[in-house]
Amino acid sequence: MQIAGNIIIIIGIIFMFFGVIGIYKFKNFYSRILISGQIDTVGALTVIIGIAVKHGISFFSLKLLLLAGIILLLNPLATHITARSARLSGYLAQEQEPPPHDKKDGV
Amino acid sequence: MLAYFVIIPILIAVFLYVFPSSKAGRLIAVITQTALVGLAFYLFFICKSRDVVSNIGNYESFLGITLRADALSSVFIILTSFIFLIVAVYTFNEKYNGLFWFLLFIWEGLLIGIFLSRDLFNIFVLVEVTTVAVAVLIMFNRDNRSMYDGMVYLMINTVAVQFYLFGTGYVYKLTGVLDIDAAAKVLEELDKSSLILPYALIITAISLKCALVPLFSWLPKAHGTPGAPSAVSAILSGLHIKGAVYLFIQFNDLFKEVVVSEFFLIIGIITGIVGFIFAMSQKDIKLILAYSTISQIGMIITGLNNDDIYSYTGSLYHIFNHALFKSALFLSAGIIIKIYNTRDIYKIRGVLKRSPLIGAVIIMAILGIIGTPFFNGSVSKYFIFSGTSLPVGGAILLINLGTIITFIRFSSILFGKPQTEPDPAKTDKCKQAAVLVLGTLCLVGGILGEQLIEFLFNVKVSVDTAGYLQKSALFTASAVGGYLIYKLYIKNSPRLKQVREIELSFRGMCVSVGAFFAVVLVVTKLFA
Amino acid sequence: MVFDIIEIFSVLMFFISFYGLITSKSIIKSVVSILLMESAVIMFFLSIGYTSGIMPPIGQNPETETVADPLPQALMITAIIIGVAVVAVNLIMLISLYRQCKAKDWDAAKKKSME
Amino acid sequence: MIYAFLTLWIVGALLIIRESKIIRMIIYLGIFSLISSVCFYMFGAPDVAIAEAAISVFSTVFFIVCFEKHFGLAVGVSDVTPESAENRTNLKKYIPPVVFTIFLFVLFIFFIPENPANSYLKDQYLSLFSRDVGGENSVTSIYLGYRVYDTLFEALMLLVGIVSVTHLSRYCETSVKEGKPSDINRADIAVFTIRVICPVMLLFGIYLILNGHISPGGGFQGGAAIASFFVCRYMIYDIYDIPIERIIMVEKIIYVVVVLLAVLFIFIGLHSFLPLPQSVYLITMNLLIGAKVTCGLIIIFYRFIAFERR
Repeated sequence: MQIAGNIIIIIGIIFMFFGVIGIYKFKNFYSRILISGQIDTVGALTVIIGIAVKHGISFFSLKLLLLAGIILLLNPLATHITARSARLSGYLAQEQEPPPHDKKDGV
Repeated sequence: MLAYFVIIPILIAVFLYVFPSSKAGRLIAVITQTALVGLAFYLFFICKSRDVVSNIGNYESFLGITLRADALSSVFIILTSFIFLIVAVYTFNEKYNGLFWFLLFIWEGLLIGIFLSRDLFNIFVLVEVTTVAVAVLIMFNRDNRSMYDGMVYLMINTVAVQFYLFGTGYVYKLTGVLDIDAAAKVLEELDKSSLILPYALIITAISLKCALVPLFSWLPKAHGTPGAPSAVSAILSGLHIKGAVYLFIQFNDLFKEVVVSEFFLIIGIITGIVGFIFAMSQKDIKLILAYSTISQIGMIITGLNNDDIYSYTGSLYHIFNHALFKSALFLSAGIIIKIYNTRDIYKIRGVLKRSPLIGAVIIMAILGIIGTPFFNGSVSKYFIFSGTSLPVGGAILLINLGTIITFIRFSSILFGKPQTEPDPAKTDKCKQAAVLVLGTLCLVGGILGEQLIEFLFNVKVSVDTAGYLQKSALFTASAVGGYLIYKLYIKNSPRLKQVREIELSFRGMCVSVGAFFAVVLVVTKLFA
Repeated sequence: MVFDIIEIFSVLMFFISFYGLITSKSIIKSVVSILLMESAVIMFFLSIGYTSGIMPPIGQNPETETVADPLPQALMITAIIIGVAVVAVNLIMLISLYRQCKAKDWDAAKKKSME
Repeated sequence: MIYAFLTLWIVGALLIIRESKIIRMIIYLGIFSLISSVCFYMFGAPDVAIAEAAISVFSTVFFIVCFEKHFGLAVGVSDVTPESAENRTNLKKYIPPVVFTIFLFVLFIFFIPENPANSYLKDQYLSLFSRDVGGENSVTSIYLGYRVYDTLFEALMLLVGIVSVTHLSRYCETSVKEGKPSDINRADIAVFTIRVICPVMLLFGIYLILNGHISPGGGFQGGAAIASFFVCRYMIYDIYDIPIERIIMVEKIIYVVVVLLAVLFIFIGLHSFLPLPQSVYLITMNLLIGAKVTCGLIIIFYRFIAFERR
């Protein structure tokens, strides 16, 4: 159980690592949004599941799973709203200047 | 139970706000004020024999919050409730909405709370709530000037309160308690060097609240802003600042191991001198009074830090007197501004002719503040003076001379012929009654000075004939000197305009807070 | 000089926000600096009596040694609420001032308000 | 670990201090609050951490709402007027304040007392709280029992803040259904997800309030969580059907009730006469404070968004 949990956590960290590399690699705003969505959702989710597996079946893991559910629900929403606001306020993918942040996401 | 002194005004305040101010509501307010004055006197008579202590919730040994009324704080409570009663009568016929009365009464409750509280963190909470309430009262009329002034007041006081809170944190860390009396016991046993930092942090905040010398720039803005209701300015100048002076006494008592009283003696003298220099250069009637408050606070601080029982008692009595005549002056200034529709002292003329009663009150208050024999200012100033050695005494005389010059200039509004046509509207009877009471008390406080000091502060003092003659001679000399200096140098000096325009920005105020903090640290390290 | 390293962080933060106060031209940044200053003081209070592996003070009879001091926490909740009330009042003043004088920075506000 | 987070905390503050664009400053402020919340948790103070998290949401929302309506939040908006922004590049001007601050910092460190922390009150509270006040969360016991006198003034502070906000923002009539609907209104995904999340938030807030005396949380934190439900509601529907005047009235009445309850139970000591368990007082008080905080934050939020809306 312990080992399986550790492996899952490491997988999550690898997700995050590639995500960070991706953010530096891409210069386009929408690509970056995509990558940061990866880090937020998949990476964090995997790490949380790893911790839950590590603790076995207990009240603590139940709370963790609840947290994972909320993250699964809210993080894509945040990414979606950020990208949508950028699009609505007229920012196009071709331009290289930084995007106008109109709405703080996920409030 | 002492907590009711704080809670009852606050509950009345909320009551007045929930049922918006009709005549009945205001009548209830005034009646409860009167009752509160009676209760304050009752508390005072109990406190003459013993301290009243109440532990909230009856928890043992400093677990809860302790309130304590002793001989000093009960006098302050009498003063608070009395001034608020006067102001409530003064504003009786004004068309303010429920919010004004709400803020006024919670202000009263919080001030009484500050005088009663013996808990460091509780004092922080009270001070912070008072600051916000006062800031809103200052910008009550929402014009540009008072908006800016209120904002500066709120923000600089918030910064100072953060210093205070940091100091409280260190006191808690060192002593493990938050109660002032318990902390004092633990602090006595500690090493002197570990007390310096909390002392400097706390006293920086309190000095800003007292408007000592580099930190006074917010005071004229807050007290003298044109848009604020006169009642608010009167309480601010007459009473609110005394809360800070009370805290100053408390914290100097708590840290008595490391206090360098000579430093504050000098700061007090400089404050007095700077205050009257600014006061005599202003032309706005409210700003003159506001800067004159700074000068008087300087004199009070000087007296408190002069190591002598006479000066100390004189200062306490001067706090009392200053509340009376400064509120009288601010309230009558409010009436005058309403009549003449201007605040420029060069444009207001002939108050004595236009409304003799207000003129008489102003004369009485001025005679009080400049220390004329038979008026209350003379008694307290004489006691402050009699306890001092030569250089400090000279400085006190100098400050009084400055005050005389300032108020000779101020009194020019009383005489002459009005240049602008005054508003023919009738003056409110309630307002006249309120200022008349204050003006009369200035005279009473002078004639019964010794008895009042003995009654209020339990200090037996006596003035012999020689002392009285000396006092009269000194006063006459400085009055004549002041008049001459005013006529010869001050009246048409171009310097006045230059001095008037000196003003610190918000950044400058923050820098001066930091600098004052550093100076207190270094001075305490070197001399304590 | 022997002291907790942990204390230094809050002192450092206190003076960073002090630096913000003495350099900021804009009223907004002054408001934010005061927020930071409060945060520094809160952190200082909570760091009183810190040891590594500290536990929250919850439970019927907590072990005194490894449990955090509950009093500063209770005080700091009060301080946080006071902080948010002050920030709200500050912001609404800022907006009103801006609407009336069109001034975002201290100097302009001073000049406009004196007119 | 804690040192790493504290370093991040400092870095966050530095970013805020040297930033000149309003929108970035607000985002950094949000990050800063998150880091401080984590630090508070690591100091063993979950109550404070929850409070800070809830408050950081609200201060961020206040900042955004207030600046979006008035300054505009496009990326280039600076926090000062253009004239004074010009001479920002002059590096020499920064030397005196930096030197002054470092001088003060060094002086401060030089004077820090060496004594270890005195734990007198801590020991007393930890051994006595469940007997004196009850409950299992000693922070709540102190907050509502030993130091309830402070809590009264804190509630008063919120009340004063609210009346000043309503007084200083000009127009009173806010319960009008108008104004252009926000863009979120047309984003189906967002509307749906927030609809799913809202009951969870409400439930979480009620959980925090009701369990305030046995687990981290309490009236204030729960109230803030419930109030954020109303913020979400505004985000979806963009309507002004909240009767602000009535809520202000309710808040004042709740304040009076809180004061009277505290006076009855703590000052007079009613709980020693009545055969009630001590937790009844704690739960009632938490509920009232939660309701009061909810009302207060809703009022402030709606005054901010409805500022100058006729």
